[in-house]
Amino acid sequence: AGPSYAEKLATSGTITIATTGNAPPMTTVGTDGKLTGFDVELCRRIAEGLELKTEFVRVDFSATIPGLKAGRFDMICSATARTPQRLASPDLSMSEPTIENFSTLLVKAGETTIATVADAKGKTVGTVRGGQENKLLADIFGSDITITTYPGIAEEILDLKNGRIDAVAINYVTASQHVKDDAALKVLKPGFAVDGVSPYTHALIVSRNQPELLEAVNTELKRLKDSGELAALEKEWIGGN
Amino acid sequence: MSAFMTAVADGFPVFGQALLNAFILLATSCVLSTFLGALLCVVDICAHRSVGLLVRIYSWLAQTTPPLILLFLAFYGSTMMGRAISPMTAAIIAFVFFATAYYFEIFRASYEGVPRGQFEAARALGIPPLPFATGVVVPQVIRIAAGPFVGRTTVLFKETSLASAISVSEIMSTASAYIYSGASPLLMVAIAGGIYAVINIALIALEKHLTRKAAAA
Amino acid sequence: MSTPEIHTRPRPRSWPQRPDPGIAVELRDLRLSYGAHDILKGIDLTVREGTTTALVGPSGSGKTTLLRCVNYLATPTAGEVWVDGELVGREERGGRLYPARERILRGHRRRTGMVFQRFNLFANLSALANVAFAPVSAGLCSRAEAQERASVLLARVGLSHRENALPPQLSGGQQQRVAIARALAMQPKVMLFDEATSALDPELSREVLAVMQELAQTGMTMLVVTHETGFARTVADDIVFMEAGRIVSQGSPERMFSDDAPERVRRFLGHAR
Amino acid sequence: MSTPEIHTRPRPRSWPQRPDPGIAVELRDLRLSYGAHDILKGIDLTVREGTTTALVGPSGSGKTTLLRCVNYLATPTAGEVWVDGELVGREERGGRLYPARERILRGHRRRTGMVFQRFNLFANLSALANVAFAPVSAGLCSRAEAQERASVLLARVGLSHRENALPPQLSGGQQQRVAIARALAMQPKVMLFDEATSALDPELSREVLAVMQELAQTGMTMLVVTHETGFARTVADDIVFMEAGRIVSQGSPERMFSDDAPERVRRFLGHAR
Amino acid sequence: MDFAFLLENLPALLRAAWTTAWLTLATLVLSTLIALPLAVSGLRRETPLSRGLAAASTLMRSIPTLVILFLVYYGLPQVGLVLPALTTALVGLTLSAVAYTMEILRAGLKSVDSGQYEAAAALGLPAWLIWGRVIYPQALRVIVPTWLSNATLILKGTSVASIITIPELTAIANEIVSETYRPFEILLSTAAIYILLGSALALAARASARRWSHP
Ligand SMILES: Nc1ncnc2c1ncn2[C@@H]1O[C@H](COP(=O)(O)OP(=O)(O)OP(=O)(O)O)[C@@H](O)[C@H]1O
Ligand SMILES: Nc1ncnc2c1ncn2[C@@H]1O[C@H](COP(=O)(O)OP(=O)(O)OP(=O)(O)O)[C@@H](O)[C@H]1O
Ligand SMILES: [Mg+2]
Ligand SMILES: [Mg+2]
Repeated sequence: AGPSYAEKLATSGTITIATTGNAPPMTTVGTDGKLTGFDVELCRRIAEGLELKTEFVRVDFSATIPGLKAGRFDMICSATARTPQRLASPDLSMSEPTIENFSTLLVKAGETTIATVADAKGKTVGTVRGGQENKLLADIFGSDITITTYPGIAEEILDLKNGRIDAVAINYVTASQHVKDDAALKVLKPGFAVDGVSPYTHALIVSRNQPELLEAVNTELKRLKDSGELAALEKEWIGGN
Repeated sequence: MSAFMTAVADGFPVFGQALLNAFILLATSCVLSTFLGALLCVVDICAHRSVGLLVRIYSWLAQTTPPLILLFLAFYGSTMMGRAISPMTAAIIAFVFFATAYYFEIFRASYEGVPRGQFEAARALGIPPLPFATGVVVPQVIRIAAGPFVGRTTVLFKETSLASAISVSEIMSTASAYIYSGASPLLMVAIAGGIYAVINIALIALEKHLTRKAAAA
Repeated sequence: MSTPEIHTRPRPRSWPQRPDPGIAVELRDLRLSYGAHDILKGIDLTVREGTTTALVGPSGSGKTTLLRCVNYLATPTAGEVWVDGELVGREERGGRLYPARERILRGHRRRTGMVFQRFNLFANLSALANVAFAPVSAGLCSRAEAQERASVLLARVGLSHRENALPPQLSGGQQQRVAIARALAMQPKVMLFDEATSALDPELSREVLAVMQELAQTGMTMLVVTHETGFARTVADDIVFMEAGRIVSQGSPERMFSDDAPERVRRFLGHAR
Repeated sequence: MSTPEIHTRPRPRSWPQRPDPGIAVELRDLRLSYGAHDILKGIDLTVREGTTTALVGPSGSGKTTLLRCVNYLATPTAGEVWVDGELVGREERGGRLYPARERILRGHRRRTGMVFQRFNLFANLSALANVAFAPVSAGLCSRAEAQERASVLLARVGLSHRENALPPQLSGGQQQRVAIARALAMQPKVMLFDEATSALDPELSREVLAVMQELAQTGMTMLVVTHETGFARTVADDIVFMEAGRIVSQGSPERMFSDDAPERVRRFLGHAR
Repeated sequence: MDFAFLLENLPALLRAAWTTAWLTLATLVLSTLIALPLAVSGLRRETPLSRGLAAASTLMRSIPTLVILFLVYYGLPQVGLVLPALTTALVGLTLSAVAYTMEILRAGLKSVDSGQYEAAAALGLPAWLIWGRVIYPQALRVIVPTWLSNATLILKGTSVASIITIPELTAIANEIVSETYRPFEILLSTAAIYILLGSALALAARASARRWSHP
């Protein structure tokens, strides 16, 4: 494990944050090559409050946890859901919730047979590998649904348009972002309602053995929430709903 | 289309950086691995059989272990041993680890391709090993190895795309960044593929040209 | 001209004894086995300075192996090899004999020049560089000197005009002549030829045989494995007939080509062309 | 025994004309170039059935190339090749001549058997399998029949005891005899030999020459490239001397080895061993 | 190492390993079968076909397989050609493997003395027999080691099939990692599985080479 939060503060004054940059609007890469997005900007605010400089590192999702464990990164912000399984992990701690979100379906704008999420029954639906929608769909529909797993959102949306799948199971925030950019898509609302799974909240992740950092981040989050800054950020990046 | 053109114009410096990273990774690991591969080859030829066996086991492990795992091991392993190295350094270490095995195999096979009669002749003339190696064997090994060497180097270049896993931004990950910020996925992947193709074809053509020139000389 | 007999000298005693002066090569009870396979089964042979000995015999009889033992390209299982008054492949340290280390062995090997059937020229070097390479890398002389000497040697084998040609650009006969010049560049005491002409057509072969004959006439000591009975007859001072790892018969060309020769030799040489 | 002259027949007319019966091989104005390099510069040659023609000449004169044209392993640039009354390498379709397709060419090639200097036995097959392989794969007979015939042929070249040996386990002379049996297995009309003995020592070479001589005596038509002047003299009916892609001189052994022979031929043959 | 955790996820990994294994095997078999005749083209003399093949091979070796798979799978539907993922994976992986395999086979075939071909041609044997029964068996000695080394590249290379939804080993490993956030056990056992698969491949290749080179 790397140096503790306190040591970090004392020595470099920089907090290193890992993100994937592939989940707009939460984390994304601008055309200038810089990382940005709701999660990223939120982290900047938190670091400001903690009087730390930030250094963002763009990595594959599978690389984030080993990096955290090895002390490469102090924090992960990558649109991660606060799931019970992750909360139980021995390696990491999740912060207090940042924003709310829920799983739903993204379909083509002209889609008529899927009007609500329940209509996914019997259809072919795309999910992202490792996302929570996988299990969600399996739990609700059992064998009455065909699930195709993609490496990323861009691929499943391409295939939705290609006609290989009928819908994409996806979180609402990300889906809205795509709908905003692309008139050929629409997102279903309300989404899935499954206790403890959807709706859910997002959170930031720090290592288990940095309790002071977790504490500090949570305090900052509370401050941002109370001052309305969080809501403003949310409005800027995610929109009013 | 014009949106695309702006995207390309905006993206040029970013792709430039990615290309530079890929090049640095390729060039450094290629140079180091060539050196180490040649060294291993010498060890394998000169040293005792049991050492040769070790070399072979290393070579086999380095070639079958997925590069991603090696990247992780180098990147996070170094931190755990209390010495954090930069992502680029870690990538270079991982690449050198498996590319050395690639090149070793090529050099070894090329060495076998040098006609044996010349070794006898050198011994019969009482030529010391070092001048014989540098003056006769190495030039011929280079000539035999040139083709396979460049072939494997193009593979190595394509594998640089894996380095993004440990935050070295390169061509493929830059393309996917654009995709996630709204560019057409097909277009961006095609552009990335185009970059790889152009550079690799240039490498292969260069090798063909040099070989032909050497043959004519 | 000498007509040596098959030697029946006493077993070598514990300390090897230098041959008489005037003996260029002496092999004593030379044996070589690969595993359980005996290739040379006790060879005794003496070659006087300035003479040419032709080694003939059927394929697989061990002629090449014998030649390779003379310069220790093959390591004998037992026996002694003397070249120019020195025991090849052994070195004395503290009053005892040990197998020679590579560095010493290289020195021994330089006393013999070897010419192979398949030329074995260094493929990446020009004719001149092939000849100059060994003396320079053995540190015998400077590069300039070596090249000058190489030039002279190439002229001697009639190849002044091809100094800069690479081996593939030379005919077989030319390649073999370069190989001879290359061996001569080390100023060996003895030249060993292993079927130096059998990869060549009669005309090219004659080119090379002429060079060899000239060498013999200038007093070079030569040990020649050959199928060219004509050459053996006219140039050699002795003919040694080998079969199955033994010297079966030995004598002057006059005797070996006469009706006095043993039946087996006559059968081998007599029918020959 | 015939003593053909150098042919000065009229240029072939538009439709090639079959040679007279009794002619096994006829080459008419045969030319071959590699790029700007002319290798064969107009060869006219007739070989009568049952005779042996020896092809001699310096290295690079085009002997091998000529032989390879007879079975179209090399494709002539111009001219005609007739073997056993058939125009090799051409086929007639709708009253016109075209280059023969592979299938037709294979049929033509089976009329000639070729024996190479370096034996070229199939390294992965036993002696028997080498001989039986082609007839079976060409569908000429069943495997059992082919093996039986192969056995007979191996006996004819004196190798009954080595049927199951792989090529590396055979001596050079044995390999070459297997190669001859392999060519005979296709029952060719003409046998082509390309320096079939020059990779062998005198004794092994004699084994092979004996087989060839026997073949000549049984009436096989043979075209033999050789450096063995002894063989050419005693076995051949005609000797053809080539130089620089042309037939320079041609005649019976008596004439070619006499003082009547052209100066160049005497120089080449006379000096030879 | 948490063995209980590993054990829990092992079945999923092994299922994925099975996919990887047969994808590798199918790619190897298909690409080798296709490359066998193609490698022969142009070896004895250059033809338009051989020049075309050489150009295609250079191109295929220059472009990452990932790009080929991506463009075929996600791009072709835009012009109306919708291929199933498995077909695409096999076609894409095979195409790029053919290019490499072809080069390897050619090098091996070139190492066989050309006299062997001539002798067979002089006997009037058809080309396929000459290549199949005479030249290839002798070339195996040279081909097998490089073929094997390339096979390990193909084994590792099948991981790109995940981008077109094939649930192979690397993809499933990543999936388990992102669900459980426990990378070490999973990634190390994944590496072990790859090494085992590679070794199995080596053993099989050696055994079959021994068998085929002595018919
Ligand atoms: N490295 C080796 N291992 C085992 N056996 C060998 C080795 N080298 C040679 N032999 C065997 O030693 C015997 C003698 O070989 P050698 O080459 O000396 O014969 P040769 O008289 O030169 O024959 P040729 O006229 O065919 O050149 C042969 O039976 C050969 O098979
Ligand atoms: N494939 C080829 N391409 C170019 N030139 C060739 C080719 N094959 C042969 N030649 C040239 O053709 C000429 C005649 O060669 P060929 O082998 O027929 O001579 P040869 O009389 O058989 O000589 P040797 O006695 O050395 O076997 C030589 O100059 C040779 O370099
Ligand atoms: Mg020999
Ligand atoms: Mg020839």
